Amino acid sequence: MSVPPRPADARRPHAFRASGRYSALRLLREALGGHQGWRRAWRKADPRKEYQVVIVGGGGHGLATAYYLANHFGITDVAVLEKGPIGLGNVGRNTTIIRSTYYRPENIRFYDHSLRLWEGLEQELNFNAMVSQRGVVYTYHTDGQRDHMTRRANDMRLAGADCVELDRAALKALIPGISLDSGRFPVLGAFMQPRGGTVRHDAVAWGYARGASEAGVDIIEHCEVTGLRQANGRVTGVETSRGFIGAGTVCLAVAGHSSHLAGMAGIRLPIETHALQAFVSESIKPFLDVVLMFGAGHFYISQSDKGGMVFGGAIDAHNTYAQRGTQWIAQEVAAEGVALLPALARLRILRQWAGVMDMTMDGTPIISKLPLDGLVMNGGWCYGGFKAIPAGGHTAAHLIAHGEAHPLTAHMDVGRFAAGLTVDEPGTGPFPWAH
Amino acid sequence: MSAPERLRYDLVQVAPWRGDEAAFAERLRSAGWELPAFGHLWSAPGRIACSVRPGRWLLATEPTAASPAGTLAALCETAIAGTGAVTDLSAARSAWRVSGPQARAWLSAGCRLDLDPAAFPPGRATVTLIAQVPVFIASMDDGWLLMAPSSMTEHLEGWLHHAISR
Amino acid sequence: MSGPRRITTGLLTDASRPVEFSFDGRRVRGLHGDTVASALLADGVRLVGRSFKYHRPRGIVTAGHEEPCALVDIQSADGPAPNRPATIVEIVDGLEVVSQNRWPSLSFDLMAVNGLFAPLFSAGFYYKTFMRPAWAWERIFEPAIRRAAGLGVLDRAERGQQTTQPHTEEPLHDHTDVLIIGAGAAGLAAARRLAGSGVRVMLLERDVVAGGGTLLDPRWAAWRTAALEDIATDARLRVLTRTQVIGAYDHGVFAAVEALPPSAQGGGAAASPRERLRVIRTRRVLLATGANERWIACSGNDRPGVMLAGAALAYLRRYGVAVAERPVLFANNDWAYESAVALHEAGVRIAAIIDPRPASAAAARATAVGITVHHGAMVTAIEGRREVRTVQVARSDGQALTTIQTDGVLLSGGHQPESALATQAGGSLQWREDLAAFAAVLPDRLGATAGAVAGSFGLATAARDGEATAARIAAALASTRTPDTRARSGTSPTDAPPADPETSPLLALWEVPGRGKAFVDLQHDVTVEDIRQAHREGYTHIEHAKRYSTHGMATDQGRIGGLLGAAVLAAARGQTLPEVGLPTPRPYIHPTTFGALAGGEVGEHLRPVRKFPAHASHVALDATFVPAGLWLRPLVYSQTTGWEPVLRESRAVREAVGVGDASSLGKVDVQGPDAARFLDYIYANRFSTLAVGKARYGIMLREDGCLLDDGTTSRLGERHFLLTTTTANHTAVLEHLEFQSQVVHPEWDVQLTDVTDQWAQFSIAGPRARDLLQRVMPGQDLSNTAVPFMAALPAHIAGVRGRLFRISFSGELAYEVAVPSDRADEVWNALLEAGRPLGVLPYGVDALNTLRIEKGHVTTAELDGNTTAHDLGFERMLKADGDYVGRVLARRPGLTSSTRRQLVGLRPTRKDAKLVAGAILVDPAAPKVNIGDVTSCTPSVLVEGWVGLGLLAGGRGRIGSRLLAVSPLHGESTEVEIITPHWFDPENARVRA
Amino acid sequence: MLRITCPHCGVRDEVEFRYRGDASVQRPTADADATAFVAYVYERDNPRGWHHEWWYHAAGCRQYLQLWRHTVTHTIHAVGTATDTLTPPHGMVDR
Ligand SMILES: Cc1cc2nc3c(=O)[nH]c(=O)nc-3n(C[C@H](O)[C@H](O)[C@H](O)COP(=O)(O)OP(=O)(O)OC[C@H]3O[C@@H](n4cnc5c(N)ncnc54)[C@H](O)[C@@H]3O)c2cc1C
Ligand SMILES: NC(=O)c1ccc[n+]([C@@H]2O[C@H](COP(=O)([O-])OP(=O)(O)OC[C@H]3O[C@@H](n4cnc5c(N)ncnc54)[C@H](O)[C@@H]3O)[C@@H](O)[C@H]2O)c1
Ligand SMILES: Cc1cc2nc3c(=O)[nH]c(=O)nc-3n(C[C@H](O)[C@H](O)[C@H](O)COP(=O)(O)O)c2cc1C
Ligand SMILES: [Zn+2]
Repeated sequence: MSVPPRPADARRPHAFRASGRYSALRLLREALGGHQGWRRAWRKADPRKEYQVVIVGGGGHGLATAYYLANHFGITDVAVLEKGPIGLGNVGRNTTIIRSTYYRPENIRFYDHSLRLWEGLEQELNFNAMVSQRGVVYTYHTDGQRDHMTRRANDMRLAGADCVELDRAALKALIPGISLDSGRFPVLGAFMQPRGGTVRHDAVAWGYARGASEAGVDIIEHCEVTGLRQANGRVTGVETSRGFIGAGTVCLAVAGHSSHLAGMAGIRLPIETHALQAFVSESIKPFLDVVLMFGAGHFYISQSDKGGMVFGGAIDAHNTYAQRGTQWIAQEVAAEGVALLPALARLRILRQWAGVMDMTMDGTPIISKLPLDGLVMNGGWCYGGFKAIPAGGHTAAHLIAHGEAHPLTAHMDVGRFAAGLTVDEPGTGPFPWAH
Repeated sequence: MSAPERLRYDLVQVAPWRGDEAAFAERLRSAGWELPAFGHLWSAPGRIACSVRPGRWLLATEPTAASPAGTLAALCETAIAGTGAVTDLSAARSAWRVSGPQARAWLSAGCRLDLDPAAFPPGRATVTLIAQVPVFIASMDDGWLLMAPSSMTEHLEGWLHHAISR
Repeated sequence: MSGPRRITTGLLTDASRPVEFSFDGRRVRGLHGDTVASALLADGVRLVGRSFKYHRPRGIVTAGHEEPCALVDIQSADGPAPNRPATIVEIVDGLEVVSQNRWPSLSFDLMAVNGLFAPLFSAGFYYKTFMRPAWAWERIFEPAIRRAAGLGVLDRAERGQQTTQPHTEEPLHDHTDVLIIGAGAAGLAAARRLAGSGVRVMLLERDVVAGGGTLLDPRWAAWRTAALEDIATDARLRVLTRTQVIGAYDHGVFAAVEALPPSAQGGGAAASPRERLRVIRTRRVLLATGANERWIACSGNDRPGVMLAGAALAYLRRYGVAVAERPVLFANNDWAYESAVALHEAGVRIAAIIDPRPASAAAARATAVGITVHHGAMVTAIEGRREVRTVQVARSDGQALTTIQTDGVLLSGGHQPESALATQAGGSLQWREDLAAFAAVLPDRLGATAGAVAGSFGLATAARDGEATAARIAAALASTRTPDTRARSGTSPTDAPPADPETSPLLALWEVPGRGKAFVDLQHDVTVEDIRQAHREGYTHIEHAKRYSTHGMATDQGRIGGLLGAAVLAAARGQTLPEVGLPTPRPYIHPTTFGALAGGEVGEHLRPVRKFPAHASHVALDATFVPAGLWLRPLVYSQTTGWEPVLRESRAVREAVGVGDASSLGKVDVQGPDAARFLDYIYANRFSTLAVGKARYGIMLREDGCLLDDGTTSRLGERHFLLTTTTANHTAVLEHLEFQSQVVHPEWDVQLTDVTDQWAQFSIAGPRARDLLQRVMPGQDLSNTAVPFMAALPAHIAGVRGRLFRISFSGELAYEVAVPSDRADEVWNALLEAGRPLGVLPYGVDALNTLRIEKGHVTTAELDGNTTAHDLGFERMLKADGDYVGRVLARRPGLTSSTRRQLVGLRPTRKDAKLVAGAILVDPAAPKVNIGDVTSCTPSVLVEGWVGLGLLAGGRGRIGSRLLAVSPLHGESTEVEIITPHWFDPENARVRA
Repeated sequence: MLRITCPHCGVRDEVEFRYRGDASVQRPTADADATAFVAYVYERDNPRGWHHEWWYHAAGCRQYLQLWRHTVTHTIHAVGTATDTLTPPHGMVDR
């Protein structure tokens, strides 16, 4: 498979690091000094009066956008405003899967761009985010499903991504614990994207924060944006819990809170906020070596490097901003899990939580100018924006720096809804709760 | 504990057109049917009427020599004489009676409803989820009447037997 | 007595019933009532596990659910159950217990070399290395890290059939007025107060018996018995032991797991433990969950033999076991002295008590019975490798005081209320300086906390609190319901609880400065230095520090060390504990098996099965079934795979006659004065003009203008229609119809009823369909005049009253008959029987697919939620006038553009070439650009070779051109000719024959 | 798990219902233009706070219900039938 070159605008990141370079040697040196020599991974900045670019939201996309602006587009007069501590939103509570298994070719190209960025990210950031290309496996249970996944696999291959089909024997060899025939929906086979996998979620936020901070970006925590100020049809800055901050461009990267922020400018987005739950089990010795998705339900699962099984299921149907799990979804998820991997019946689930996501009406994200000059957004990520963090940050930075969409995100413009050019991945129509 | 007992009913749904409610009720009354309030059950020997969807009633008869199976829908058509809709559901639902002192305890394994007599006394009827299936349930003096979509008969019957064997 | 350390009679153990189990293959004897931990301790075993990161030897630290170290795997016939706290697993004969995370053995663990590199493995070290070369992560570093991490073992392979059996019971659903969680002093007193009050009460206790802290104080036995007797008099008050509440959810919903006692489990040691989920809905909750004793960070505080003071008391009282021969107690509070005094009274020599406080009431009592107390002193180091040997004691100012030989250190840093449930339920934490702990509070509308969880420490205090709180809740409930006159007025004075001993205040003590490793999280090997390093690197928020150091993220979720770590962080930040706070607690309060949550919905019981009314007949015909949603549909009447049996069925339809079962089609009865108007609004085409006795094909749109579903709808009467939906969209369409009727147009009088289950529906298709039908409908005129194409009439079929439709999906002369589903088998068999001389075959979904592809009819493969009427060439069906769902947005430019993907027919140019469903259509000039897809395809029975349908950009304009259908997945590329999808019998001559 | 008090059936578990989205948007009249329909179909206030919404009692009385529910606390202020006029929580107006 030919892997296209990295983006042309990529350049070597700053060599100077306030926190120092991370390496095995440094670790050894610090160990000898009782680890007293470590410095803050990112500066704790206080807000200045004004920035060229203010990014609202210190999640994956906000931090990545800032990182790429500063390191790839030369715009360093940037602040990231985060209402709490960075990285505790969805980037810090998702099930960490990366892949480019999408049905729409334009989405495949975008997410595969992201995969390629993941592939060199740790070296670029000098931060081990444990990008683990262990493979993502989807079971199928009917011929119709197989045909549908075949089309996806073919589209992926045409776009330069990777995808293979596994017969039952190969699937069983890869995942000995899988139940092929004993369940309600026998498994006929599977598809796998070998380059898909997982990434250590927290490390993504911290790594980008460190990289952005060292290039001069101010990362301002505990700074909640409470209003958008505008003059003459143009955004001029943001009201925050720490005072007004002027800005030439404001980029919203607040995930589940997108409607709330856009609402401050009187803009109604085609977005509903829903919760997706996640679960982690107790740590066990290696049990599952790939990411596994259940084709006859919503269950999906992988094992973290720490040994916990990380898994989830369907979204909560109703609009919610509560980051908590519900009781009955847990039952559904567990039942599907046991149906697929019966040994799980004896495994104990440690924790259950939820994240609030910006579900767009067509399931495709929005990287777009909004109808107020100087206001752009990087959001609408639904339940799949973690994998998109490098590409989302990179293309949003492109939009901010060049004033026009990156070619890979042309289809993510917010105007698509009025024009009838929606990119409805699931095909369920404008009903986010059914996605 | 006694095993769930499969019942055979003729089952018909009737609903008045708007404005015809009084005439509709009157005609059914003269045909021997009382229409209970929503969520309630009316019964007479061999027949039951109840309402689990506002503005609609389910009428059920046990087939007899006088009114053999499959005749209720036509009887209802005649009775209501154009004042409402009649839909035959005789083959759409399977019905069971479950009774015995433990019946409530083991129904609570699948039934999310509060079946305490204080909350759901005899004479009440409703639809709720049991074993993932929308099930009609009525509390009767001698136990519980359950009805489930007929395509899920085996599923629900299997579940009921499993519940008992616990 | 069993085991050298069993020195007295335990409350729970039965000396007359020895039980034998194995630990790492060695046989151990215990008593009925023992846990694995108590039996091992009685046997003198110290080392029971290895830690997560450094593989340090670890022992038993607690006597309950909060155990961080003594986790073991329990073997069963189904495979191992990993990570069970030895402190709560009850022993039964033959139980096989295996230690974890060591290789080759517990006492000689090669992975302990990790300990040598411990200086490297500081907080977050893995984020800073293993980055180069990039490929090495997946191939070298990650596998090594994964093997080293993890505790217990879950079988990687499925073990035969057994694993598909339900491990658990069906979840139970409960409803109550008051849910009391925890049957300690507070919970029992509260339940007793509510007994007889007429409110429904559930009292849940996770322990094997009710009593909580009262079990550890013999003076409370009488009170406990009296309370339980009072409680038992009220049939509306249910007490469940071994039942642990695992999570609090919105609207008064709680989840609990009830473990069935080993005796109720039948299968003995080999069976997986059976447990059942309870979902409880309550009007008010009374949380009486007590408190957890806290750890102290001092050097070597993880050595086997170091234990919580309260745990030592529990082993003595509950199981009659002395955890050490010469223990030292290191405590900052009076409550912990009870452990030392009780052990002393039981004959154990207490080496010394070390207390940082200058004096205390409890110390005075201890001294009085002859125990040495070092005041103003601290343990600076605990030494020994696999077992504690000595402790170093220093004065609070750091000056060395003495070295004490000991075989056990009892630690107590105070207590932290078990507050997680309260926080989850919507309560809050209040810092209590006097307890150096957060007490939990609940808002009145949810309920209340009582006892130690509310900061009311001491049994008598807790009991009083429980009673008063219950009274408050009863009053609040009474104000919303008629009060019951039977309510008790209060506890009778005769069984008043024993008084609490006088206690002096504790002295907050978190960390003792020292040189070795001092752990705040035992399981995850997090030390005070790790917390400080996290702080140094900027991970200063409690949630960042937690994630960076993994503190509080182990199976015990920081139950004994959580506050301790927060205190170390607070000190580093120069702030107070309330400013730092605790990380968010989440379900589950105790880790919960998948099995308990899944209940009976496992294996084939995952979802209900919907069976066709004539399912049995299909089975008898050797059908292979395919799932379609919940339905099982006959795919082909053969067990052999491949196209041969499918094509035989298709050919029968094309050449003679076939009978197919279409019973899963959704059927909706639409009745009412406004039924016709309603359908005009629902469908993009018109239905009000449909004559009674006729059917019409209709398409319905979503409001966004895309196709929602299609199907034929018949007019059975002036006010009566029967609408059909596709199998896949039945539920969605029904909800859509109800929405439009109830919400958008409530002024229309329409009644919608799902009649899918009422009717079995069979199609009879093929040139000889009429012949066949005539044989089962002898009196019926089936001529084109009597039953023209698209007729829909009442009829008797094989003597059964039903309906006859003349509709065709296959493109042949065809009928569909509908009969009540309870007559399905009878009619189905009559059709086959009648057709036998005509060469009839039953045909399944696969054959139907062949037939409809040839005819150019679409199904879900083409109706993928993005297709529009224009895409399928249906634009002429869109009504020009009148409102209908989707009318306005369907006209958006993006939905009508002729460059959109349009339905086309496909035929390989070479007759021996196959088509692949899911192949991509490309122009040979731009072979990487997707311009369309092969949505469905089949070998044809009409023409030689394969035929297919596709959606192709500007497809109608490309008819006649040649493209490639490529499937890189299969390495295939087939030249195809783009043809009209309606190439077969475009005039419908066969259909109308 | 939410517990919803159906005005017909009484209090029931969330699993018996199907969510049906924002109830504050109303279908434009037949003569409205595409802009109005785009707003109806796609654009949402999506409030962090009180939300007026539809629920369908699918496994019960099969009636559509309106709720005022808080999207952070999940408190249900009011439930009504499809044609009821509900009093919004204090300070709320429906569009
Ligand atoms: C349970 C779960 C599992 C998931 N699994 C996957 C997966 O496996 N793979 C995948 O690709 N995606 C997954 N996702 C989706 C993915 O996590 C999100 O799409 C993505 O993280 C969202 O982008 P983000 O990281 O920028 O969001 P966030 O991390 O949520 O960042 C938004 C930030 O904005 C801040 N903010 C909000 N309002 C304000 C304000 N007024 N002022 C200042 N700051 C504000 C928030 O505090 C937050 O930190 C999952 C999501 C969830 C919830
Ligand atoms: N040992 C000490 O020195 C000390 C110090 C402070 C407090 N306390 C204790 O405080 C107690 C005060 O009485 P109390 O009634 O508040 O506490 P308690 O410890 O007597 O009772 C709490 C009970 O709740 C149960 N429980 C906890 N979480 C549960 C859950 N999720 N599900 C089901 N059951 C659960 C526990 O098993 C325990 O039996 C006394 O027992 C006293 O021992 C003790
Ligand atoms: C991939 C992943 C792995 C996790 N592993 C653990 C774990 O081993 N132990 C743990 O306590 N929590 C674990 N968590 C859950 C976090 O503790 C936390 O619950 C989650 O990030 C949501 O944050 P919150 O609960 O603080 O709101 C994990 C979370 C993720 C996303
Ligand atoms: Zn209802």
